[in-house]
Amino acid sequence: MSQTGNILVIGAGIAGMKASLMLAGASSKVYLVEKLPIIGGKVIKNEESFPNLECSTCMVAPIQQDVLQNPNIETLTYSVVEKIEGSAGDFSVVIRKRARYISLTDCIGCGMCYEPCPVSLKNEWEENLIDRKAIYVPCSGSLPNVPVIDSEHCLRIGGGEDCSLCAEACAFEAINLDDSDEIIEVNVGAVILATGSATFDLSSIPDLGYGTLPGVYAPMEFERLFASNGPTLGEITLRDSEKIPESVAIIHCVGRREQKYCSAVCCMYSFKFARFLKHKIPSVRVFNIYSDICVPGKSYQSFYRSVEGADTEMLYTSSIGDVSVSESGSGLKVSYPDAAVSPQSLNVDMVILAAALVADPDVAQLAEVAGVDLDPQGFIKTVLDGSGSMETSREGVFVAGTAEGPKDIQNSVVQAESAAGQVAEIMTSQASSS
Amino acid sequence: MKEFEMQESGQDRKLRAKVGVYICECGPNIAGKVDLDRIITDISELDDYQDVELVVKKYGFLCSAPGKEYLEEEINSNGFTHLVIGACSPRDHDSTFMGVCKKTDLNPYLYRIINIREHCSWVIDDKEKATVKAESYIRGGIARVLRQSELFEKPLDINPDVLIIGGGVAGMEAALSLSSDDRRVFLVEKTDRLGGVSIDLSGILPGQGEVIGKKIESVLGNGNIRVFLNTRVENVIGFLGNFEIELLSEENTEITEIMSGAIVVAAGGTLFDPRESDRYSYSGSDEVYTSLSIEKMFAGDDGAVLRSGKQPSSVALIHCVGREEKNYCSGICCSYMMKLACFFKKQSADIQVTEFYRDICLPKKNDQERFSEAQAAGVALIRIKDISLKGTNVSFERISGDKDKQSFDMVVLAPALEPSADTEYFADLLTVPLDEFGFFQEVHKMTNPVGTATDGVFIVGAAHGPKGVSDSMQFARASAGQILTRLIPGEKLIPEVAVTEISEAYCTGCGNCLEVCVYGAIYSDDSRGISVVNEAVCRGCGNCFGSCPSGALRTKHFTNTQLYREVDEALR
Amino acid sequence: MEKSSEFTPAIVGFLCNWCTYAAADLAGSSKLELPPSFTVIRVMCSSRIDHNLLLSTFFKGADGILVAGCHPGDCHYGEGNYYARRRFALLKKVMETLDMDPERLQLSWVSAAEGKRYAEVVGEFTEKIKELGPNPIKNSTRF
Amino acid sequence: MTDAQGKGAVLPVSKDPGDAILEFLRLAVAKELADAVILPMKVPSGDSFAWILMNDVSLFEGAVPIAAAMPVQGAKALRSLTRKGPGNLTVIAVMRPCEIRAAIELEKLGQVHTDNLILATYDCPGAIPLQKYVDDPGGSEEHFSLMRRSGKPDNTAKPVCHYCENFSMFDSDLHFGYFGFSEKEVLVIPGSDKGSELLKGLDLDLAKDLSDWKKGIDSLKAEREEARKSAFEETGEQLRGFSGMQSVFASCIGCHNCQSACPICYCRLCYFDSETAQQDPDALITAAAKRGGVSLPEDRIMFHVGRMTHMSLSCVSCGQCTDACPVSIPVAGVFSYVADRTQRTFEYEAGRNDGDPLPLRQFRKSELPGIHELVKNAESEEPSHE
Amino acid sequence: MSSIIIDTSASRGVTGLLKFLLESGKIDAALTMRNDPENNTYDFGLITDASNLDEAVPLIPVMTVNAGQVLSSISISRKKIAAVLKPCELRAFVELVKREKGSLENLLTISYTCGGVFPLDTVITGQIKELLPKYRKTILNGEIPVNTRDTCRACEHFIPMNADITVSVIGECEPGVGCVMHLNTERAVEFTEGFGGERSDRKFDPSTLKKTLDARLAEKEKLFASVTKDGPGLDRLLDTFGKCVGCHGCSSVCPICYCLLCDFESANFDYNLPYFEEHLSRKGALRLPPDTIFFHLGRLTHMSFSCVGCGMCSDVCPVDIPVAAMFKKTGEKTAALFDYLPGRDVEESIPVMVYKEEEFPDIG
Repeated sequence: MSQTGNILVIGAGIAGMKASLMLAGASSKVYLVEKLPIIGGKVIKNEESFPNLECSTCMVAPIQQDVLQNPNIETLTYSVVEKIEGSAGDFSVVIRKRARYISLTDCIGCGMCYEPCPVSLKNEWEENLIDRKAIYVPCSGSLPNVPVIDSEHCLRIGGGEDCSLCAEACAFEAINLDDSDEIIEVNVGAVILATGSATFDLSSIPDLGYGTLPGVYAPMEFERLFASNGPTLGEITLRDSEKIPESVAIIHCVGRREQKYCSAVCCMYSFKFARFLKHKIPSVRVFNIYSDICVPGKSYQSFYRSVEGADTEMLYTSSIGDVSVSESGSGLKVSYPDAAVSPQSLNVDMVILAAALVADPDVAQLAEVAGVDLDPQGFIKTVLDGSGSMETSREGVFVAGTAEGPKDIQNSVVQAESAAGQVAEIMTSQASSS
Repeated sequence: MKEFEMQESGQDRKLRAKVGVYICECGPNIAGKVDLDRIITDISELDDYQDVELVVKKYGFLCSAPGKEYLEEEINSNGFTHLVIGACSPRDHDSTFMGVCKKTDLNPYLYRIINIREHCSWVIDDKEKATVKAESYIRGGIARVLRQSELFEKPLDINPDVLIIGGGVAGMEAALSLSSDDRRVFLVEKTDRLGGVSIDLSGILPGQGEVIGKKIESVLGNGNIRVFLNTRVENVIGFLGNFEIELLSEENTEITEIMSGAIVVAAGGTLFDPRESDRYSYSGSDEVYTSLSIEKMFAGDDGAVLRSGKQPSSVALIHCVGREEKNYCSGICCSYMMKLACFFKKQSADIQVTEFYRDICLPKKNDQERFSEAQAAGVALIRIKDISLKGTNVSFERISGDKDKQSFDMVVLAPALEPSADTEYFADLLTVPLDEFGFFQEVHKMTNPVGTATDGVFIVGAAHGPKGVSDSMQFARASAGQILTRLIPGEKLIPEVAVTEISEAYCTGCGNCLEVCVYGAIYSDDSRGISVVNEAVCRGCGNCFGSCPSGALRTKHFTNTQLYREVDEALR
Repeated sequence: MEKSSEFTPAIVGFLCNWCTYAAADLAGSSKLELPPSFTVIRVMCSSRIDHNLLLSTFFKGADGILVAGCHPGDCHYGEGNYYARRRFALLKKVMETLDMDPERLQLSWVSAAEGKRYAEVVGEFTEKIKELGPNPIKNSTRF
Repeated sequence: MTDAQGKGAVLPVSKDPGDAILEFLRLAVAKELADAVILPMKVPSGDSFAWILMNDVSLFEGAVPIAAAMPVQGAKALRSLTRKGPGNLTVIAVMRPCEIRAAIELEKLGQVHTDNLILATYDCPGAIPLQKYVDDPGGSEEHFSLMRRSGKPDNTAKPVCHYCENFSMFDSDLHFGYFGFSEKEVLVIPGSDKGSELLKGLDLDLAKDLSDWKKGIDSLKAEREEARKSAFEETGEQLRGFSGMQSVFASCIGCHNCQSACPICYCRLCYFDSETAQQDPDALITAAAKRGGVSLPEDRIMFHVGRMTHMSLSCVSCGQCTDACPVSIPVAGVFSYVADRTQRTFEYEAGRNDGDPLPLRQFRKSELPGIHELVKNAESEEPSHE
Repeated sequence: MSSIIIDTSASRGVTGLLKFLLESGKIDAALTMRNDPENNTYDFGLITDASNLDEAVPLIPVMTVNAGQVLSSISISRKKIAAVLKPCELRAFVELVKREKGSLENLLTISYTCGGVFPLDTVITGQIKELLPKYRKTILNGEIPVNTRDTCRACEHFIPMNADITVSVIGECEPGVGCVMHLNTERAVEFTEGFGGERSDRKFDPSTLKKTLDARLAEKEKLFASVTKDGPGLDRLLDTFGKCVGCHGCSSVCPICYCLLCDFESANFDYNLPYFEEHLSRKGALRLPPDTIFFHLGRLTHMSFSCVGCGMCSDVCPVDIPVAAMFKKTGEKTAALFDYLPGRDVEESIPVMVYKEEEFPDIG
């Protein structure tokens, strides 16, 4: 089926990479478009992934390598899809390859260029827990290990000043400060949308103090805080002070009421956090404040049981929506109604909010470009809901992973495999028909 | 054997070779931290080997396009027998330079990349020390590459057809996605009809009945799907691409032999029997039902009524039956219990419906609606810590700790989903391990949930773990995805090249290697009393080598002779 | 015979390709300082390492040997490192019983993300070996 | 293994227990309960024994069921007979407990198939070192008959026998017990269904209570236990420090006789004789230059350490290695000392027929805490993955 | 050819030469027997640092392993090595070179007129200490020292063949003359250039060792007679090899048995059950493990014509079978068939590897 068609995969997270590798393995030409300068998606932000707390890097790095080294996959990082026209079997796609200012072929990722850059900014990929330069790689061990210039903040490109310190520092003449966006047009037979999801906007619930109280953390922030390749190299210290937390509260179901669905992963990662904390700080006290435990699937509950009591105390609240966090002295006070609906409170150094997974803010625009419908929750809709089919409202366009709804890694991969299968099916039938 | 000895001989004196040693400056990254010129002189003057000619050069940037061309040109013009690249991590560019070798006459397994960047120039500040280190690494590389041997890919013909075990939704879904004019599917079902459990759950999703009905029709109507009813799988041997299967039909007890390239196990699941736990005591005459039997009633004409045929006036729906016993949450019960509650309310608004639950687990984005619907319909929801029942009398402990009793006309239990009875049989037949819960063990929980330790055997549906209809179909399609993208009609499979080989002359068939192999890649040849590697299955991890006390094993490309030489140089 | 003060030990590390070797690479790209006396030898899986490979490295005069692979449960090949752990335990016990410096042999689990920890492990092991002094074998003509 | 509710049958003794056993075997073969037997027989020169497989009852006369010396470890005989499979012959093998234990280990290693073998052991007083026996058969026999009566190895016996705790009933199908009353009678005790079947077939009923005999055995065990302690202490002393291990093996000439005499070393080609193990000559000399010289043949000491890692988990301390050593190294002393430690590490006892798989063929997900080096508090004792 | 005379004992002379060769960088390593004073043992040292030669005892009448065997693994190195060998060790090595298991290319061979060696147990028991002084006297008188290996006592090839340097140790080396080294080859001359001692044109004269030769030949007669009394051959074999325990120690220490895997340990000698059943039904009894005696017969056909009679096999035999005598005797007979002498000449090809058009008329 080598000639029958190219495939477009949008999003180089675990789902996108998996689908791309499978189809490339079936000798299709795959265009893998990723909006970030690096591939790997959310999973590589985790030190370890549940349920068996497997080292995520060990698990994903080989996949990333395979993707980058696969001759059938053209990985377009730092790029966005702007048009998908035509119909199943023959889409014409317009991709904007944003100016990276660094040549992927010439750069060897030595990092000589960061030092001299005078600009200092928060590193979004590291959840703003550490600074970066205007020229940077999002994290150590990035793949591809090639920096990008944040044109908006670059003194020269953004500010029009006459600065070329990075270019001078580069021994490979890999930096081209006059680089510009590139428009690429490709033809593909099918499209897979695997753009992933985002976390619930925590600042929308002021009572939880996210953004105002430095001791309050979003889940991804904590993931990076714990990561041995993260900003603190795995040292768990509080945001503003260097203090090691002695007590931590993890509040479940944040945003469940607002989103009107359960994300099915928050309980598990909350327990994972408890295990992490206990593991690194044996003396720490961890509290999980919950109203429902959702641990579907065969191996999840046993993990919960292993954490419950051992790594964390479980505090039941009759109304998870009414939990609030306030300042108290140097620490934080968590108030919640208990089983008997009488108010309780708890003083801790750190609070982690187990936030819901929500649709990626950019997905609406993507849906427009791809011409697919969204469901009420704002995720990409599949037409034959409940049939396991990943086909969207537009024929030849498929979805996989958390772009379709909140789910864990396992189910994201399963969906990626299904989608790849459905694409392969089309390709085969085309092959046999043509 | 001959090759085995020649290549392996620790003292093979006929090492006539011309080794190209190319060191990548990697800009300042290597050249800046290491005195390359000194290394070049030292290495070229190296007189460790008789009849070995060394060509040592450096180049600005070997992995660049011009760098690769340069290398190709050098290999061809010099006619190297071996190649050593001093550069970065093999994880970055091993495949790059192997690619270069493939373009030349040099067998890619006679080349070696030496990591003098990540393990040397980047981690050792002192230039003198870094240089010495790099030199020893490169010497090690030369010493080792001379002991490496040519390896060749051995493409395998494959059979694209697929055997599917189990005719439930999962099995049928897989069958339909897989079957095509150049791929036949054998669908084996032990009972006398397709549809599995789900046929009874026709109530579950609106229109599910027709959906499944249609599926069965299209399966039966599909010329590329051959359905075997009342049939069991007797025997299976083989591996991805080439399985030989014996089917035994119960009607005319005769063996049918078929070949397939892959096997999808959709053996399904069954319901936990509540009476296994002393929490739930009731007799057949009590008005106590499992969710499944209630589903059937709703699917029928007169709805869910008491044995007397009367409407129940009060119904208790009890969640999590068996959750503690099995130590997992089936993940689907909350959702369908909410739906059942609504069914009762629809049937008659007067029925007072009470749900006893531990946790509300609604992992699917649309499940929450069910919850709201139930609440709206006036279903009473009681959160409990513990519960037990005698007939239709329910005693429970509220979350607050208060104990309480209530009796109902009718009690409906939501039992956990558990592996079907013949799971163990298939596990044994297909040498796929079972997990602690008795479901099939996936080869990797996250990155390969439908694959198994026996590559080519896939597990889907409730055989993999508790699942609803839609997830079962999802998994089925996932397995289809793997098969469709890996077993392509007319194309060959290319197995791992650096596999283990066992010397027939030296092996005594003790079975150590066979026991520790995760992939079942080693089998014992009783007629010769030795163990044999199936190169199509071996992944070259070398675990078997570690288990062998005699000089009988060799893990190609990572032999001890090769590693010893690396060690020699490291300690020089 | 070198005095352990100015003694730079020769240490060989057998690293599994998927986890610890990757960690070593990460340590490298993070430019962490590592002792020059440490030599990395890459194997696909820690279970590939047989007793004789370690013994012969030891008898060839290595002052220390580090075996490092994926954390239990993370093995790229499923179960390899569990077997590796058993084999290691056996060898260590034998050397302990023969009173032949079992401390010179170390097993560590280092994941691909633990670049920093890799540097720590190597650093601390090197220090430990420095304290132990040279492997008696390496200056003896009797082996 | 069971010894049928502590009861056994009785065989009358005419001269010595050996004859009783022979008579028993004759009957078994005559009644076609077994096709053949394996027994030690004097060699023509009269100064050693050889294993003979025989079905001709008339030849039994020359056999010596309880032989003073153990020239070839019985397990090796069984291996040569059944390596390729169990075959159709039902064969009774009468051997020392350590020989049966070795056979059981070899079965786990696919080298012996006991399906059609009936393994019989006897109260073993210990064995006379081969060399001693060959030099002075007569004297040795005298010593041995004394040992057989007392159940205690004397100073002529192999060193390992002095502290062997498995000298009596082990996991065999049949056991002949006579310690304590070797003059009068021999107890025959079934250890398995096979054994019971055989006794039934011979109409021997299990009338005799074993408790007296057992008491005797236990007190002997206690003595061996003591001997074991002190012997191991001694060995521990010898092995202290590097020089210790070195001087124990200093006189080794690298002939590998210990390995070829070892019943457990089943490899066709020992790793250390394979080409892989041979050092690269250039590298060897380069390495020698660094030290000022090396000893040849190379790796003589490593060979012993390596062999320990290969077979100590299955070592049954039969002492054949010492017998075979041309330069009188106490190989067995060291190996059984090491085996004792390694087997305990994995809670394994070599030669047990309890279906316990070989330690290196299995693992538990969380075991051997702390075997991996802990760095700071970066790691908990147990991997957090289970 | 010339010779060098040094006013010291032969042993010190040789050690001195080795020191000189190492220090002058003419060789990379020296192979010689040495003594381990701490453990009272002897082993072969491959010495690269002259200062380590103090423990060297190049001429000690002990053979822990046949040096030919040791050399075969290292001689193929491109490094220059000087090796001190007993005549039979050198002959064994030459046999191995013929079999591509070694090389004389980078080797300087130093050998000596050999008085025979003591069995290993005299070393282990420490007896050797008392025996040595007497030994020296005896050999100078051209007599046969007591307690030496029986095959040594019966060895007539005590004068090195193919040695670059021959050191006089027995007979001729009368007191006063000191250590006499005969330089037999260009290589010897070249290597010894610059080495001290008095150059002389003294030739090596075998006739001076007539007495020894006669004594040895007489011993041989006796030895050979002792291993074959009259009577039917096979029973005789059974008597001799009957107590063999099949450890194959004899073949593993035999310098000529170079096979990686001996045929008798290969699958060719694993039998299926039917084999035993068949035997049993015919004979009523058979020995386990089988082929114990067959092994020795087989080995005789494989290597006897190359046997140099070094006696290692007898020394390691755990049941004192006179293996060496048997093999030496048979060896001489088989070699005679092809008028072959093992170790005489590298160019001389292995008898069973060649044939002549007209030979063995009576065999046909």
